[in-house]
Amino acid sequence: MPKLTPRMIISLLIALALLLLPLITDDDNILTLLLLTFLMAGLASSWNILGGYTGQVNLGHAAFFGIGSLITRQMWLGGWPFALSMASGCVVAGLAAAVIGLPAFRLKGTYFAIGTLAMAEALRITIGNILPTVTNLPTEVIRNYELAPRYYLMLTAVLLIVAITIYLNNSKLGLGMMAVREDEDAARAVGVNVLRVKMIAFVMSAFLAGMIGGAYAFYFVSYYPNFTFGPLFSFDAITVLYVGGVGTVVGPLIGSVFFVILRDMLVKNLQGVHQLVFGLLFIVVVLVLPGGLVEAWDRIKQYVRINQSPTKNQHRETKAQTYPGENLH
Amino acid sequence: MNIILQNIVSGLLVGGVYGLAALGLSLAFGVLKVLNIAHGELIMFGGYIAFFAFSAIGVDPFLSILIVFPVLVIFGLVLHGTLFTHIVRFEEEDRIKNSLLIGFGLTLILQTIAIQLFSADERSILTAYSSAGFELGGIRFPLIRLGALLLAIVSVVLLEIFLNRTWAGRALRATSENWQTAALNGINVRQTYFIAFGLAAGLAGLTGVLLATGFSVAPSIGLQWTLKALIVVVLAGLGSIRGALFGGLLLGVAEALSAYAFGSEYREIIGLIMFVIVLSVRPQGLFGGDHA
Amino acid sequence: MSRKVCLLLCSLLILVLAACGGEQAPETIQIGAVVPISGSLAGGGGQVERGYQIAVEDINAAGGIYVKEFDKKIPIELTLLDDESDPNKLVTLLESLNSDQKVVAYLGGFGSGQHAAAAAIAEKNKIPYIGVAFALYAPHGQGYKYLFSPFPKSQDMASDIFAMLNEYLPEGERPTRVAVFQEQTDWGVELGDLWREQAAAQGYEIVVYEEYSVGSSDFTDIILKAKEADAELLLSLPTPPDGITIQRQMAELDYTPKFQFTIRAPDVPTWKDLGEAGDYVALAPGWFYGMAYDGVAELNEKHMEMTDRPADPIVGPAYAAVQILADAIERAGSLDRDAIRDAIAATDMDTVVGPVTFREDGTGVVNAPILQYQHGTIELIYPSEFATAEMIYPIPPVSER
Amino acid sequence: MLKINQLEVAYGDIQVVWGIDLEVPPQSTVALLGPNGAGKTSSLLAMMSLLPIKAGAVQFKGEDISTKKTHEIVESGLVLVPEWRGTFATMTVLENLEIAAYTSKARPLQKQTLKEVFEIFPRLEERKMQKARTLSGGERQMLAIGRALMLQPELLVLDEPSLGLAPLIVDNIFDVIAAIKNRGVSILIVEQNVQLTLESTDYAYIIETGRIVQQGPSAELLKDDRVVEAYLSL
Repeated sequence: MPKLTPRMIISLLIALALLLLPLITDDDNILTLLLLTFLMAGLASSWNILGGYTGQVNLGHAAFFGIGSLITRQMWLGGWPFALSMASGCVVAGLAAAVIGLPAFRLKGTYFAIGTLAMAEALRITIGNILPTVTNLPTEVIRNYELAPRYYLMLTAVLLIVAITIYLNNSKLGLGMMAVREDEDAARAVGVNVLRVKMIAFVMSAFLAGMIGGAYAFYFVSYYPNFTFGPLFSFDAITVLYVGGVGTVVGPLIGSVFFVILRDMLVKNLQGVHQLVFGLLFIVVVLVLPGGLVEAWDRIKQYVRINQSPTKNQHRETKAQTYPGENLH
Repeated sequence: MNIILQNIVSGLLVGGVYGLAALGLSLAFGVLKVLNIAHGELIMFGGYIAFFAFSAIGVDPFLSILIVFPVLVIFGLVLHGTLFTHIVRFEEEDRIKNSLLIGFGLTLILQTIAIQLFSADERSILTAYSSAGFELGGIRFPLIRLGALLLAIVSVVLLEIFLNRTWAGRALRATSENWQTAALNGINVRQTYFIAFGLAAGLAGLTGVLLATGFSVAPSIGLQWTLKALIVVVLAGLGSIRGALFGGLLLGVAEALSAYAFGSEYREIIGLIMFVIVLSVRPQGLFGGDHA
Repeated sequence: MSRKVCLLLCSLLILVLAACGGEQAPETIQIGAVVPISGSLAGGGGQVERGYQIAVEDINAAGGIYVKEFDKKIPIELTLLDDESDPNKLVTLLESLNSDQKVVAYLGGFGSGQHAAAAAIAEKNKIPYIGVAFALYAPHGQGYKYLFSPFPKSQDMASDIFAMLNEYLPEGERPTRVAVFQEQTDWGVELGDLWREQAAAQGYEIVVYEEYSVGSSDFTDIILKAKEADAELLLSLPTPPDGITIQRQMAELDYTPKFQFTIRAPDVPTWKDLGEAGDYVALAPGWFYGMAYDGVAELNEKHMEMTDRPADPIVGPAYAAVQILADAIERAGSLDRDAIRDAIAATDMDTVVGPVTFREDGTGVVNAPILQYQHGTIELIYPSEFATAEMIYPIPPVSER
Repeated sequence: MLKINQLEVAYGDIQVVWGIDLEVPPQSTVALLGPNGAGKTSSLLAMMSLLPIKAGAVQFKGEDISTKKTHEIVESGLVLVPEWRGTFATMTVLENLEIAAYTSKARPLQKQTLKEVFEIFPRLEERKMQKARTLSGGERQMLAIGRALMLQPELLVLDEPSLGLAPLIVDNIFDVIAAIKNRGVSILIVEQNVQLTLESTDYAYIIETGRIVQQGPSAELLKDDRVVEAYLSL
């Protein structure tokens, strides 16, 4: 157990505040908004394991979210205990990744990205054909619907994923993943079993996406089964992560706050142009902070340091930290 | 038997549209190494321009390409100058990532603009010859879709000529293979990027014309066509120009045949599965790594 | 670094919490609507939005709704939010209308999937919900108490078409060979099954029954099957983009059934773009601007001002939804949600869509007119007592128009 | 002709070149020698504006080129044959040579120069319709140099021309370099093959871990004990 840093204390306090929140308020609006924030954070964090740490851009992440929600929902509404249903959802999502992984990892880079996208689309249309009817919670459940347990389930799922990413940051497995991300050949040269690391990351990522899917199936009163396989769940997870900061623990958390809560505020206050404003804001963030919102604080700190420093030399040093080829343009 | 043949013909005719949709995306990816997921929104705008040119001033849609293409090229240049030019200075992996994000923001912006300008209702162009066609051996060839396929083929041929026979085109090919080497050859890479992106936008505009004449346009159609184009691009092999057309035709026929064999609700699934199988056997795509 | 990030998270959280605790204005009746203004359902959403807006303006122009409990007329304040055609966003916005605006009733959006999700939230929050523009019956089978839909349902649409043909055509001239293009969605399945049932009961034979999934780009296969089987009556319920493509390809492949009944796609005002290829199609949008009910002329006039055309098909039902709600609030004499709910259930009034009452399951007893595009204009052809023109049958092949 | 002044180059936080000075006078052949990772390639890329210059200046024909874009530098007559050869694998030999005459200066002379290149490298003419990736290593180096000649260089910079080539072919390449020099083109050659390079150049610099550690006329360095011990005794 590492010693408690101020940063950890604050993180724990936030987690605690989020845990206590349903006891303080029964405002479903706040809880729903936070729940959806957790949903995006969970999707983004689970994507992060394969996409951020291992460097394999999976554009079909929604498929595993969808599988998790589908299995959980079908079993649960079919009379199985919820815990077992959700566990099955996770396992099937993980298994699906294991099956898909072997052929999919023959593909590299963009090909892998589009290949997984195609796979998810095929699943989405298939599920839409097989199960075209909307899935509702039973009316009795809806009448006595309590948001708090849903909130806790989603929060727990996200905390678990965050804990796993923190573990990855400090583990041999995590190092192996990052080695694969940086340079597959080099990783292989130092004895990393590249395919094995990729497969583990893929299965973990899918399993956790399935878990978020299970929590979603528990939460959402009424949706079409193929809805959770939709490409936007993949794209949103990725944009949340990139806008927050890829390959970091807090990145997806900040990104989801930006993505869900800011968007919600815009919808309510800028009817008609909210999408446009969000799109613009989004582009500005991407252009100004290529490393995501987590970079914002680094930038500010650096700026403060430069302005305080007596020598100009340091200033030039930071300016030179540009990307190769920048001079070209 | 005629039904099978008719299905294949229809698949080919639709496949031409897939191919043209993929062409611009493939060009932008090949040269700039950016994945513009707002490509579908550019297609959408092209469709609307053609629609209004037709409904307001009566310009035949196949003539309106003379308006649509340059307008979209200019629009593409502006988009590149304001947005994408900032990300081509990144390393290749970051380019793809950042272009995805910028494209995402762009889709939201362009869709809102489209709803405000054109309303959300589907628009479509019907010309005097829209229902016309001829029969050949019991197979019907609708003129409008033959025109679409023809436009796709002509676009590919002209693009190939441009890429192989002109200085600017060769510069594009050179840059797509290695921008550093291209720069060492005295090629103005920045300018080349502009040209590639402008052309890609122009080609998206042409696709939009085909949607307006053969299907319909609405502010939200972008994602659907971006996905289709992405799949064709990868099926063909990234950056392969001729491949994009062949890939589109192939997908169109595969969809048509699977609709015939398994029922219409499975047409797209078979196409997607075929795509995954092709990729796992030939990871660089059908025509990848052979042609710029 | 991360500590500051956490601080940022914290402060954002506080901001959000603060933003959510707004005050409500006591001098208005708070009504909430979440409607798709952007995304794939935006076309229909726009019609719903216009209907609500005009109705609220009309009611407020008269000073609002008289509420007995306060013995005064109180104007309506409608909070209308955009769900971007995404059921996730729909649900959060409905929740925020409940907690922020403390709305006394919800007005629905557009599309059966959206309605199914929204109705469940209404049921959970015990807020009366009036939704138009969805013919799907399934949500009503859930036993919801707060869901009301003064709109024709699949059952009506399934039987009316055969009833009309049987009424207008002598036996022997009827298009008894039927093709169904069934969209693979729940509404498609529901209506498809009903059509099958009704066809058998009314003496029709389904010769082609083809399923397809939404968003296909080529319908050659199913059109050829219908053509090959010489189907005389074509029944379908495509989305507007699919419907437009099907219509084009039918013209291109030179297939014209004797009669074509297409639900949903021809409802959009831009169906006219199809010109001759889209002519003679019969449709059942749920309402028609040419119906001679009280208030329709005024509604058309106001709609003209906004869009240069008489009211679109969904504008009327949306307007009626507000009429029904206002009437119920007045009869309830209070802003209590349950009192309003009971008052809605007891509705018996005339609206721009005609007389409306509700069944036990929340479905409305409303007229479901069948219309037909005739030479570019829409005419009402059924029920016969309202008909503005005779049914054109058989419809001429595209090549001879 | 070329004057490099206190050049520093860094990749992000990692600095690889620490202030080198180097000069190539007109009509001369200069060598830049040093082991792998000494910063030779990085210096060249920075000079060509393909890497950002952290500090220092680069002058070509008396003009500061450190803020110019790569294609402008090439246009002004400074041409680099990079370590990765710089041929386009998917293009034919002929296309590779044609595209190299891209600059406005080179375009009008394209036909003429092409003939000259084929005279120098008859092998290239034999294979002119072949895709570049089907060429052998030596042929590809010939193509790379031929491509550079198409650009009408005034100063030709060669980065490791002997890398990965058989000794016989290396000799051949150095003969060609000498021939090019005789056409009045200045040459800066970066190499690990010290013996051969010193034999065929006028002046040489030795770079180690980002700094110039020794310089002098090539003939003298060939006899210098330290150089012989460090580079030639193996």
